[in-house]
This record gives sequence, structure tokens and C-alpha cells, in this order.
Amino acid sequence: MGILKLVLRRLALGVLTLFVVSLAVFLLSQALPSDPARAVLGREATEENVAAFRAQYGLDQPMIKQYTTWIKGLLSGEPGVSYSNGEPIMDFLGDRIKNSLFLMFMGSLISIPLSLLIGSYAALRRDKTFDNANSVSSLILAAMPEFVLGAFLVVLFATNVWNIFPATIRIRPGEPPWSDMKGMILPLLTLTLAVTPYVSRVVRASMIEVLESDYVEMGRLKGLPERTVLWRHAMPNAIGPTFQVMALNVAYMAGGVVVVESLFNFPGIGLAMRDAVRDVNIPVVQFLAMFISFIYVITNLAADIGTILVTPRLRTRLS
Amino acid sequence: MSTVDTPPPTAATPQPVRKPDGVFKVALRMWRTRIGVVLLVILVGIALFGPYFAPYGEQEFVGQPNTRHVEGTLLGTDYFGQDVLSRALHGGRSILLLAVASTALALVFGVAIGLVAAYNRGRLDDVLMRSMDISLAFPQLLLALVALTTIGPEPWLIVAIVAITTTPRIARITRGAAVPVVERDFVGAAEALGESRTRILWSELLPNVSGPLLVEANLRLTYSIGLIASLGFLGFATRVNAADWGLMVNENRIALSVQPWGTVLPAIAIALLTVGTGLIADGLSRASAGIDRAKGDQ
Amino acid sequence: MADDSNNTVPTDRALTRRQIVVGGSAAAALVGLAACGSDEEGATTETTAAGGTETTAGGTETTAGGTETTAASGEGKKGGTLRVAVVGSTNDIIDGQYIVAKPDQFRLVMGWEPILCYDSDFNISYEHALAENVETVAADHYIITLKSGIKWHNGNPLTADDLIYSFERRLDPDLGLAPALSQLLDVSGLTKVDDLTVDIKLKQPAVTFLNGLAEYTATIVPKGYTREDAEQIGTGPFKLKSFTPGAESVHVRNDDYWGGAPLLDEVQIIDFADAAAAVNAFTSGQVDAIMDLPYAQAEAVKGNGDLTLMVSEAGSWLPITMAIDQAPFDDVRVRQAMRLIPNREQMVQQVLSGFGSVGNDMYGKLDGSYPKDLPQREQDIEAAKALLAEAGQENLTIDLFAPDDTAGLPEMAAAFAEMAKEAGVTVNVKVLDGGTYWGEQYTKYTFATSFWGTRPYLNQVAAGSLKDAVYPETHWPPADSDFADKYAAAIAETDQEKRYALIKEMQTEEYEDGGNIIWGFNNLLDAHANYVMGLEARPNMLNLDHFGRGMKRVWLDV
Amino acid sequence: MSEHVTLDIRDLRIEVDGTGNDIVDEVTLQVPRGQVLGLVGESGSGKTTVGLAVLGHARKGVAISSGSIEINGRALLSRSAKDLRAMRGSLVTYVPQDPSMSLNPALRIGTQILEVLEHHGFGSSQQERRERVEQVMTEVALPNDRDFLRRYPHQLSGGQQQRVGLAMAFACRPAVIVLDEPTTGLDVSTQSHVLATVRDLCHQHGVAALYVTHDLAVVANLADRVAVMYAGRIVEQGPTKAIFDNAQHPYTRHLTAAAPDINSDEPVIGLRGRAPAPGKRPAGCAFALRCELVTDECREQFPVERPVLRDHLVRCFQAGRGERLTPAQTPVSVRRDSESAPALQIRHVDAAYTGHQVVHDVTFDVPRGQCVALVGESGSGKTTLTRSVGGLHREWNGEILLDGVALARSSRDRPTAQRLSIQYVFQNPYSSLHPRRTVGESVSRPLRVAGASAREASHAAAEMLERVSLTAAYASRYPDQLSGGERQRVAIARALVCKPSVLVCDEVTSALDVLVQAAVVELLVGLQRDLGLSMLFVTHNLPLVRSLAQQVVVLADGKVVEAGPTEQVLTRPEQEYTQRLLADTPSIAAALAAD
Repeated sequence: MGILKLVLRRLALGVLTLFVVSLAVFLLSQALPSDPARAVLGREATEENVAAFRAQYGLDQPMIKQYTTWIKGLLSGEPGVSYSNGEPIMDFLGDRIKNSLFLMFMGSLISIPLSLLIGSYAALRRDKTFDNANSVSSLILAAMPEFVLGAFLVVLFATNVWNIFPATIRIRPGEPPWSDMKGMILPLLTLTLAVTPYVSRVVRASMIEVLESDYVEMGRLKGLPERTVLWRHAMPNAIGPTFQVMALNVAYMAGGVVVVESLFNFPGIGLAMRDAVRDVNIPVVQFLAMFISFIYVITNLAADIGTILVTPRLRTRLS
Repeated sequence: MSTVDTPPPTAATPQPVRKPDGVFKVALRMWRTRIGVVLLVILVGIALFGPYFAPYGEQEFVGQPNTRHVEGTLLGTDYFGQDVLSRALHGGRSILLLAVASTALALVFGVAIGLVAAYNRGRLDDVLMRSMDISLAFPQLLLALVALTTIGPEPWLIVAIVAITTTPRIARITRGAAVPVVERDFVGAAEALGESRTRILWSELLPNVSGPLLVEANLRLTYSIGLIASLGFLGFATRVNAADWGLMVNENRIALSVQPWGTVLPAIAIALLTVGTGLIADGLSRASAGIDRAKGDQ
Repeated sequence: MADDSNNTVPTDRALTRRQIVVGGSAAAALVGLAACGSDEEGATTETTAAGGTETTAGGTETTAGGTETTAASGEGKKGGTLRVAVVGSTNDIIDGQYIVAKPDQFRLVMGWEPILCYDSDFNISYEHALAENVETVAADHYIITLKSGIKWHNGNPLTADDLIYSFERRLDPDLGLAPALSQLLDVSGLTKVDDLTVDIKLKQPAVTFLNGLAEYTATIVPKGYTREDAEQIGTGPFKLKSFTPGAESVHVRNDDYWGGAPLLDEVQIIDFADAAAAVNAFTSGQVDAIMDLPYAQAEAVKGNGDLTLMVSEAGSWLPITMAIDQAPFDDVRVRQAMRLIPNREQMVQQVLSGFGSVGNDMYGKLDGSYPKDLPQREQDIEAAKALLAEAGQENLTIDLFAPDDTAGLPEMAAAFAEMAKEAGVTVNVKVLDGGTYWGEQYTKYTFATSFWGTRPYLNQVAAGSLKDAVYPETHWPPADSDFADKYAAAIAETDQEKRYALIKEMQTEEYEDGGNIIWGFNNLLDAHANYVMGLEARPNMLNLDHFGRGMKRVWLDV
Repeated sequence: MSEHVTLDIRDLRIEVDGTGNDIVDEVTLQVPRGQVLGLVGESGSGKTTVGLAVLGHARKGVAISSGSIEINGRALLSRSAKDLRAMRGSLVTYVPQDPSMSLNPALRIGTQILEVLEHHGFGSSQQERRERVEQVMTEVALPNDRDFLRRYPHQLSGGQQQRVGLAMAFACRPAVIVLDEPTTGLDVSTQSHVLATVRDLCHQHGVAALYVTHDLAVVANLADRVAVMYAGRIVEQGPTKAIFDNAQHPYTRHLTAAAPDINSDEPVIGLRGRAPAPGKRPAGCAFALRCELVTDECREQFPVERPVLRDHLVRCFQAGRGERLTPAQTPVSVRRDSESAPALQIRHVDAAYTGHQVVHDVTFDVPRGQCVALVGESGSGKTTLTRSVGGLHREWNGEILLDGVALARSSRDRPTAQRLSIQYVFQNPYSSLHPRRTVGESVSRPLRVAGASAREASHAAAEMLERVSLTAAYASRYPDQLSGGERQRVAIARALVCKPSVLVCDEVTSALDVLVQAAVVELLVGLQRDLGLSMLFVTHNLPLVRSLAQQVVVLADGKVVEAGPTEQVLTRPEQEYTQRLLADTPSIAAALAAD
């Protein structure tokens, strides 16, 4: 019962968040100094063309009307049509969404356990060689923007030094995102290298807090084997913060895909976003902004619920 | 015999008067912080004074573009036939100024919001922090992309966007650090004296969250540099053909295999700058954790 | 006359918004407007004549030999898939008669063929065209006869009805494919003579009509064709199998092609997000060829024994435009001074990495009428200063506008601004976003930048150098000039010699007093793996040897 | 006796890693089977370090460097980590200070007890182990049903949590148990129950217990023998009665004189200063710096342990010398100027905390010049009430009158004069001083806020620092350079600098060691006498009340249970609640008398 109520409350907050974001996105696109019709149709467009365009996409409607039409479309799963080719947005973004989600999923699948492992081990070996080496190398990795990192990986593994991995990924239309796993290697490596240092630092910090707790010392004083102390006494308490970390991770990736996708020509939403921004393709920009915010809200919601589920103090308080 | 007349030992051996060690002082005892400071000083020096040492002008044509060996240049030419070294020496100022300006702005707003939220708690706290959460739901890079595309790559806009997206993060950290301080009794003592709210925020709370804030400010500076560099990479330059480390990476990336310096030099500069601030942030956070632990022991 | 030349306008526009923002090197986007081979160090050497026999491109020999017949069908191995990298996006389209972006050119050429075409000397030809003969009855009266036995991809024969429909479709004001064509031609002017012949009466005399028929977008589509057709029917050597904008298109061999079945089984045109990704895919062997190789990579490709660089001369150009009726450019001395400011060779070096040739403030480079005898204008700061002083503009300060969506233009403006400093002119480069730049303000700027594709001289005049031109950027001609009358006479003149004489007068006037600063022409830069046979670097309007005329003679030597 | 010795610690030395500075040195202790040894000392004396060492454990940064520990003749310190693990939790167990922190929040309590049995191979089957869990739960007087065992630590009260800690410690039937202040933070009634349980279990099962505490009353009630630690060394040890009745070491005598007793009306006697920290300890006797009997000999060398009587050992050259300690000041004579209006009147005050009412219709007065002690257990509402008086808590109704004038709810709404005349001293001196302000700044601040000039304020501050027995030199120090007692003096000085008519003291001594506590109480008593202060003294520590309050108000569940003159309430309580409270409060005098 309690959990349901809490989930509903968080959900309501999530919806509120999305509502505010939708307002922001909408207003921002209204603030566009250049006329989207003009921008899309280009320099040879006649006045009639522009007027027809505006009518076709409802740009001649009052703002409130445009907003409600847009929201209704979003809610009914028909977020409108792309300015550039008149196609329904979902038609050409459907595959891209799948691809990007797969990329983020795979990235998380690798980087989350890796960050947990590295972070925990660094916490255990605090101020020892591994911890110091890791702290410095992760600092350097984290300091390198993804675009630099990715570009070097390509030079190293795909083009100039060794030609082992494909420099770009090719997922053909209609094929599942896992159809080119070899091409996935470098994008995943880039994402992992970009995300893991940051996340593992968070894990290290929360793990240290747990390891220094009285109950972990108590576990040792009870004569429990170190293994038990770590896995049974420390881990469950470090897991809660870790959920937040996973959410962070996903949120970070949602931003990072823009760069990674353009580096490796990955047919995902990041590239679509870039194109849409460039082409002033407002419906697509609006949709993707909402979609990415949606992912963010959902992962946070999931992390909150996850944290509650693994934290008895929070879980039992509800019932 | 009175107990009180035993002279207090501390009075007998007067200690030198010193302020409690600040986070920075403690952090400076660590090698990582020192290296960070050295890196930062060097890079800031290059960014600020580099132009005076540049052999060529910022936009001076010196020879065949994308060429590694050009007479009169140390590292060759970039995509536009300009001297890579000179461009790199010119290219740090704007990124640094923008990053510092936006972080400073974010710091002002974030700290104000965080302190007000922590001190007032209740509804105001809820409203403030929820709105911070909401603004965090909007991906930083995305906002930057959309805003810069719609309004144009103006310096003030870059500063505003980075500041706006950084503010909630600083506000959260400030609030987190300030809540335990609010509960400490010296705040109550100030309240009992009837000190004004602003005074309490300013002189009771702020000095006592400076440790975590310093860490966060450094961290945010690191990320701001990265973000502004990424914006440059994505093609948003504030002046046409202006030298800018992030932009340079983008401009010359395509020639990476032919003339690596054009990409590598600014990339290294960005990396060293962020590593520098990152190391300082790391040292500061370790120092402030150590100080907090010491306090907890008492 | 305003004419068909607007066909090429989309080609120019292809640059907009396409290669921008996150794209690879800025200058990379400039590639692809024109044609003229040049060795690495320089456009200045002008090694390759516009004549277009034998082009040596860099270190590796171009494969297909000098003449067009070498790789005729029958020669070379059959089979295989050719994968070509292009920089594309979700905005890309396929239309038999229209393009939005550069990859659209490629896809159009694969499936549809024009009524006439150009050969490599830039003369009108029938070789790759659908017309067997176009008879010029008068400057305003033409009779087109189609080749017989040509079949559509669905097996139906090509007829005069298709030709008439194709004109109708291009004239359709709702589609707006070729608005300026309607200034010349009305649907009522089309008369079917027989199954293969159509009689065309223009609204006014225009010899440039023939040039219009030779544009690659002046294709014939089957009667009833629309862009939305599920099956995209053309006459070209490859049939469209699938197309996903921003991802790829797949084209399969048309076994019934009228010119003999092509050799390749399949052609894949693969979209890349930016030039860097495309280059990486090319150099790591994921694709066999690349359209628009970034200048920066030319050296690397040249140094790679497995790869072949194609440098093709083109006639496209990037002018700085001065509105001749606005201060300070209403004083001809100021215009002349500005034209003396740029160091043209440096501009070619800097903006085009040397992959181009120096311009002489004159367009129509590949046209037979191009005035090679006009003296090459050079940088002369002192003369410029003197002219400015005469005009009372010693310390001129002026804004130069450039769009942010056309890579290269802001940089070109910046390079010019640097040079202008020497002459005491302060040029402030103002970059506007593309939508704004090409919006209402466009053609009203006093001082701006632009880009144009390859056109014959008269077609270009109609497009940009008349008061009623499509884009009168320079507001040419001056009020007291008879330039427009000469133009009217020229397009009505069917005799080439007389026409050229008129053109010469027009050219001279623009060369002396005009508002365009044309510092250079850029080359087309492509590359392919050595095993791709049948592509030749020669003067061309389109990349990859005019896309191998639909890749019909291309084969893989593996 | 050695054959009866279960725990045998010899010459134990524990150092700060890498520095060679000793935390604990020359510690030799024996605990026979079935006996409880009380290890007493101030915070920082090293008593917890010794306690942990008995389990072969040293905290991060600390190492056991020499000495031996044997349990039932088995040496502990030389063992491998694995052997040590096998002994911990079964042969020797530990009950920590704060059960809310040391029970794992993520595991059910049943699991946490059971896992000890499992890992030490207790019994032969899981069934047997489960039965043992149920049994040990009964032993510590907790329910042993499934539902209870499935609870998480946060679902238990503090007393229950500590019983779970005891159950874990006793589960494997250990030979030795180390209890580290297990009742700190518990209410007296809960404390008395837990202590009874400990005593019974040790005696029943023949466990040797090392009971680490700073609370002498607890020790007097529980321990068979007492060892007193000062600055890392045992300065005196002997049978409990001998230690309390016949203390030989000056430090021990100070300790006992400083401990308030519910059954004694002798005033407490404090001692200033603090024990030297590791690395700063002198060559001679560590207590020499504070000792009134100090000689040159004391400063040069640390005296060896020598017996006073059988079983009673002391390390002091001056052992047994010196007169009986007497208070410096005469107790306050209670002034009964009932005609003058009370300084503070609390009339029908209801107060709520985050919406829940925690104070119900409380009415009492603080007569002018008197000290009223407001006594209650945690959760009784006493802090909410006092904060309301101080204007720090706003959720209250009713009337609070200062000098007959009603006070506004919030201090901000009160006029400056009113604000200055009610002053508040907080519980925790570590949190009540702004860490980045000098003592002088802190003390002069109230005057500055009230509008005084910097010079006036700092002059008044210096004067007030002298008044609380700190020198004016303290003005330029920062709080982290001060001991807890010094900080509390500063806090008091800050309160008094405004010349208030009412001083509200909220548990002002609870964070302090007993000697310092006594010194602060002495200070307050002196100030009350000299300045004629009216005081509201809030505490949970009943014995302390005797030393300074003229009136007592007992608060329970937000209601006044009993109120009256101190002597009457503490010796002849009328209400059952008060009686029980008094009965549960451990008393040294009563314990010694009972023996």
C-alpha cells in the first residue's frame, strides 16, 4: 500500500517535471528568431510556399492551441510530423530509439558492474596503490571530453595504428541494433570510458562510508569472515546509493550519446537530435527533448523505488 | 581547596593563535592538490598570457593548411593555414573566462538558493528543491544545443546556459552541506540574538559550508570547461574563426591522421586544465572529508 | 533569359544546413561545387585543362583511362556490391526531379536520366541522355525526339506522354520544383507529335533552354510519378530497392537497362553523420568510396597505396557580394578597391586547402564563352588604398554577413577581413543563423557572402545578375547600363559566334564594374579504393565522375 | 587466583600507526570468571581501545604493538587472522556503545544473531541454532517469536536494540565479553534493566566481563572490581568498594568527588584541564599537570604500580596523601523572596513539534534568583519547552511571561531588551560556537547585535571571560583549540555578557566528562550566587540536580508530573513516576551501602 502511494507521489512529481519541461521546450522553440518555415524551405521559397507550410504544420494557430495540440499528440503517441520530410516522427525515429536504448542498455550493462567493482575495490584498498592509480587515471579519463576520447580510440583501433575494429557502426534499417556487434565495440568502449570513472568515484565514496560504519566493524568483531562482512554487511547498504548512481549513469549517457553517435555514425536519437537542431526541425527537437527528459525522469523514478526496496528503513516505514 | 584554582594548562602554555586549518590548507599538503595547482597555474597562465608569446597572430595565414611541417612554425598549420601553436596560445582565454564566469554566476545563485532552502526548510525548501530537480531533468548539452541554435552563439548565452544548468547542482550540494549546519546550536544562538535572516545565511551558514562548496565549485568549473569545450566542438564559436580550444579540436579533427597537432594540442590543453581543476577538487574533497572526520571524533 | 538554370539552384542549396553544425572540418563542406583537377600543391598550377582528358589526381593514377569508352559494358567483372559513403541526414529525399541535399543528387542519378547531358568538354551531348535529338527550330521553338526502345523499371516503354508529364510536373506551381522554368514555358506550349516526339513552344526566345535540358534534374519520370510512390520508377541503370533517410539507400541492377546491363549487383549509398565518420569508415575499409573527401584527408589518401584520390575541376564559386546601388558600393571605385584586396592564391590555399583555382571576378568557368583573355586580377593593396582615398573611404568600416549553415562562408569572410586590414578597411564579420540569413534579408545585404554552382554564363546571369534575376545579390546591372538588353539579345541569338560576341561585352562590363568578388573556384574531391574501376576524375558538375552516370560502367576488381 | 583468571591482559601497549606515540601503555588487567571489571576513564583515556584490543582488534591507524592478552590461557594477539576470527564472536564478544549504529540496518535482527552462531559452528544443526537464538532472546528479555526476529533494527526501541546487541554477544556462550558503554544514551529505566540483564547473564554463565564506561554510578552498581584509566595507563585498580571508599590516586579521588549522587547532598567538585593526548604526554606522571599534590618526582618519572592492599593497586608517589576534597564555595542559600514576582512564568503552555503535540498545558514559575531544574527523560518535551522559552521554537500556545511581560513566540519578534534578558546555553559546546569565529568575537557578538560599539563589546567580553574563569587571552582563540569544558565556559560567557535576568541551560553538561561537568556546575552555582541569576536548568541527570537547583519540575510525556523544592522531590517524591525514576537511577552511595 505504502509503496504504491509513494510510487504515485513520485510519479506525480515526474509528470509535473515533464510538464514543466514541455513548457520550457515549447517556449524555447517559440523564441526562435528565424522563421522555421523560412529555415526549412530555404532561399527559393515563395510567400505562398511559406504560408502553405505554416498552415500545414499549424504554425498559424494561436500559441495555446499549438501547445495543446502538441501535448495531445505526445500523449496519444503521435508526436507530429517532421518538418523536413513530412513523415510522422515515430516512423523514422522508432528504430533510432531502439538503437539508442540498446546502446545505453549495453553501456550500462558494462559500466555499472565495472564501476561497482572498481569503486568498491578502490574503497577496500583505500589510499593504497590501486586506489591512487585508479583515482588519478579516472580523473584524467573523466577530464577528457568524449569527443577527444572517441577520436583517439578510432585512430588507435580502427584507422591509423591498428585496424582491428570498425571505425563506424552500421545497423541497417529494419535490422536489430545487435546486428553489428563488432561495430558496437568502439562506441561502447567510448561510453564506458567516459562514464565509468565518474560513476566509480561515486561508488567509492559511498562504499567508504559503509565500510567505516560501526556495523561493518561490528561484523568483524563478531568474527565473521571478511567475505561475509563485505557481501552481506557492506554491500546491501551500499546498494541504495548505487541505484542513484545508475540513474546518474543513464542520465549521463543520454547526454553523451549525441557525441558518441556522431563519432561512430550510430543511427540513434543523438544523431537525430543533432540533425533536427541543425535543420530547425522543431517537432523533432521538441519530441527528442521530451523523450530524453522522460528517460531521465523514469530512471530517477526507478532509482528512487529501487532505493526504497533495498533499504529496509525506508521500505518498512511505508507499511 | 578549590578545584578551580588549578591553573588551566592551556593558559600556562599559550598556543599560537591560528585559525582552524581551512580545507585548502589541508588539501595543499597532498601531492595531488599541488600538482593540480601547478597545472592550473600553468594553463591559466597560458590562457591569459599566451597571446603575448604567440609567434603569429590569431588568424594569420602562414602556409598550406593541415600541414605538419611548415617553415617558421613549430607544430605546423591548422585547417585554415594558421599556426597551430599560435592558435593554441590564443585559444584558452575565452574558454577559461567563460567557464569561470559561468561557474561564478552559478555559485552565486546556487549558494543563495541552497542556503535559503536549508535554512527555511518546510514548503519553501520543497518548492526550491523540486524546481531544482525539475531543471536537472533537462539535459545540459541538449539545452545548450537548442538555445545556442535558436539564439546564436553569444558569449552571454553560453555563460547563462552553463550557469543555469550548473546552479541546481550547486544548490543541492549547498543545501546538503548547510542542513546539518542549520541544526548546529550556534545558528540557534544567533537566532536567539535576533540576527536577521540574511546575516544568518551570510555569516553563520556560508562560512561553514565553504569546504564542500569549494570542492563543488572546482568540480563544476571542471565540468563547465568540458561543456564549453564540447560546445566549441559542436561548432558554437562566439567569434568567426576565433581561436578556441574546443573549437580547434573540432576544426582539425578531420585531419587527425595528417596533422595531429591541430587536434592534440588543444585537446591536451583542455585535458590538463580539467585534470588540474579536477585534482584540486579531489584534494579538496579528501581534505574536507578528513576535516569532517576529525570533527566527528570529538 | 531567366530559364532553366534554376534547376541547378537546388544543387547550390544542397550546401545549406547540410554540412553544418556538428560536421567535420568546416572547409570540408565546401568540397563539391565544381570541377578542376589540380595537383596537391596547387590550384595555382592549373594542371588540368577544362578539356578534361587525362586527369592525374595525386599520387595514384586514376583508373578509367582518358576516354569515355574504355569501360563500356562488357568490360570488367560482373557482380559485387559497391558501398559509397556520403554525408547525409534524415532530411534526405529521393525524387526523380528534385534534390534537397547532396546525397539526393547521387540517388537521383542512379535512377533517372536527363533529356540531354554535357560531355566532359561541357558541350551538350546525347550519350547519357534520353533524347535522341533536340531540334532547334527557333530560339523559342524546339522539337524533342526520344530514343526508342527505352523501358521503365517496370517494363513499360518510355513515351512522349512521360516527357510531357515530366515537364508538367516541373512546372507545377504547387510542387515548386522549377519555378523559373514557368517564365519560359507554359503547359500549353507542349504538343505531342507522336509516341516519341514532343513539340515545345517557349513564351520567349531562349537558347539557354537547351542548357536547361542538360541539367541532371531535367529528367523524365513516368506519367503519374510522385515522390511518395512506393515503387520509385525511372529509366536509370539501377532500381531503388530501399531508402531510409539518414541511413542508407540500396540500388539493384536494372538488367533491362537500355545502355546494357550494369556490372554491379548492387550499390549502397550509406549516410554518415559527418565527414569525419565517413572518412574513418573509408580508411578502415568499411566502404569502397567516399563522396566529398575532406580536403584535410587528401594527403592521407594520396599516401595510401590502396586508395585513389579523385580531384575534379568544377565551375562552382564562393563570391563576396557587394550591392552596387548601396553605399559605399554605389561608388564603383570602392567596388574596384575591394576586388584588389584579396590575395586570391592565398584564399584558394586557405579556404580550399589549394583544391581549387584562382578566380578572376568572373563566373561561367566551364562555359565555352569564359573570357580567358581578361587579365588576371591580383592583390594590389596600394591601388586599393588609392581608390578608396579617391572615393573618400580611407577608413572604411563595414559589416560582412555570412550564414552559419554553410561551412566555409564565415571562414572565407574572416580570411577576407584579415586581408582588408592591410588596406585600412575594417570588416566586421557578422554570422547569422541560416534561417535568418537566407530569409527576408537575403539579397538585401550591402556586403555578404554566397555560393553558386556550375552554370553556363547566360544561365548564371539569369540567376544572379539581372534586376529580375532569381537571386539578385549584387543588384546588377547599374541603372545606366544596357547589360539587360544585351542579355535579351544574347539568349535570342542562335548563332554561337554572334552570341559569344554579345556575351564578351557583358563579361567585360561585369569584370570592370561588377559587384561579385570571385576569388576562386573549388574542385570536387572524392576517393575510392583501388579495386573500384570505371571512375575517372575529369571536369564535372557532380561528384564521383557524375556518379559514374549512375555507376553503370563501374566494376570491382576483386 | 590465576587459575580462575579468564581474561588476562599483560603490559599491553597500543600505538598510533607509524608514529610510535602510545595511546595505551603498560596495561595489565585480570578478570576472573563470572566477574565484572569496570574500566573507568574520561573520553580519550584509551579505555575503548583496550576494550577492542581484547578482541584482537585495533581501529584504522592504530596498532597493538606489544603485550599479551590471554583468554582461558589461550594467547590472542599472536594468532593468525583466521584463528582470531574464530575466537571473536564466540570466545570473546563485544557489545558496542551505540546499538543503532552497530546493528546492520539492512539485515533482520534474527539473521544477525543467527549468523554469529552459524559462523562459529555453534550446535550441530540449523534447528539447534534457531533454538539457541530463541533461548538467548529470552535470556535478554526480548520476545522470541518469529515476527520479532524478522524485524529490522530501526523497528526496535533503543533498549531493545541494545538487548539484541547483548543477545548477539551472549549467543555463543563466550568466556569474555567486552561492554563498551552499552547504556549511554538510554533512559535510566532502560539502563537499569539492561544492567540487570548484564549482571545476571555474567553471573549465571560465568562470563568474565570488561565493562568500559565513564559513569561511576553504573560501575558502583555493576562491577566487582574497578580499574581507573588516565591518559592511556591504569592509575588505580581494586575492588569496587575500595576504589570508592578508599581511593588512593588523586585522580580517582577527583573522579569520585565529581560524580553527583542521587542519594548524597554533597556538592560535586570539579577539576579543570584535560588529559594530555597521545604524543603530547609528559615523561612523568600524566596527571601531574592537573594534580594538586604534584612534586618534582612526579614530573620526572611515571610511578610504578604498587599494592595498597591485596588486590588494590595504585600508580602514584603521593598515593593516599592529601586531604579530603572540599568544595570551593558554600552552597547557595536559598533566598525566599516570595514577595517579588517570579522572573519567568510559564502558563498553560502547549507546544507541538512538526504537528504533534509534545507539551501539554505546562505551568510553572522560575522565582527570581533561584534555579529551577526541569527534569525529564528523552522525549518528555523538555527541550521543546525550553526552546519555546528561548524563542527558538515557534509552535506553541499559552503564555510565557518574563518579568511579568508576555513573550512573543519567536525571538525575532521580541524586543532587543527582552532578547538580551533571556539567554540560552546549549547542550553541545562543540556545536554552539561558530567554528570560524574567535572566542572574543563569539562572546562580544550579542552586544554587537544589540548595538554596542566594538570596543565596549570586546571589553565586556574580556571581563566576562575572566568571570567564567578563562583568561582574557582566550579571546583570540578559535573553538577547536579549546576543550569541551572551556567551550562550555565560553558559551556561558556569551550568555552572561548580556546581563540576562534568566539563564536557560539546556543539558549543558551532558556532553562533558564528569570532572568537567562538575567544574561547570560549580561555575554555574557560583554565578547564580554572585549575580543573583534566575536559572532554568534542563537535564535528564537527576543526581546533578541536587548540586545546584532549588526547585525541581519533573516532566513526563509533556506534562508536569511533580514539582517542588529539590530536597522534597528527590527524597520524598509523591508521584509514582518520580519514585520509579529515582529508584532506577544508579547511586554510588546506595550500591556501596548494599554491599
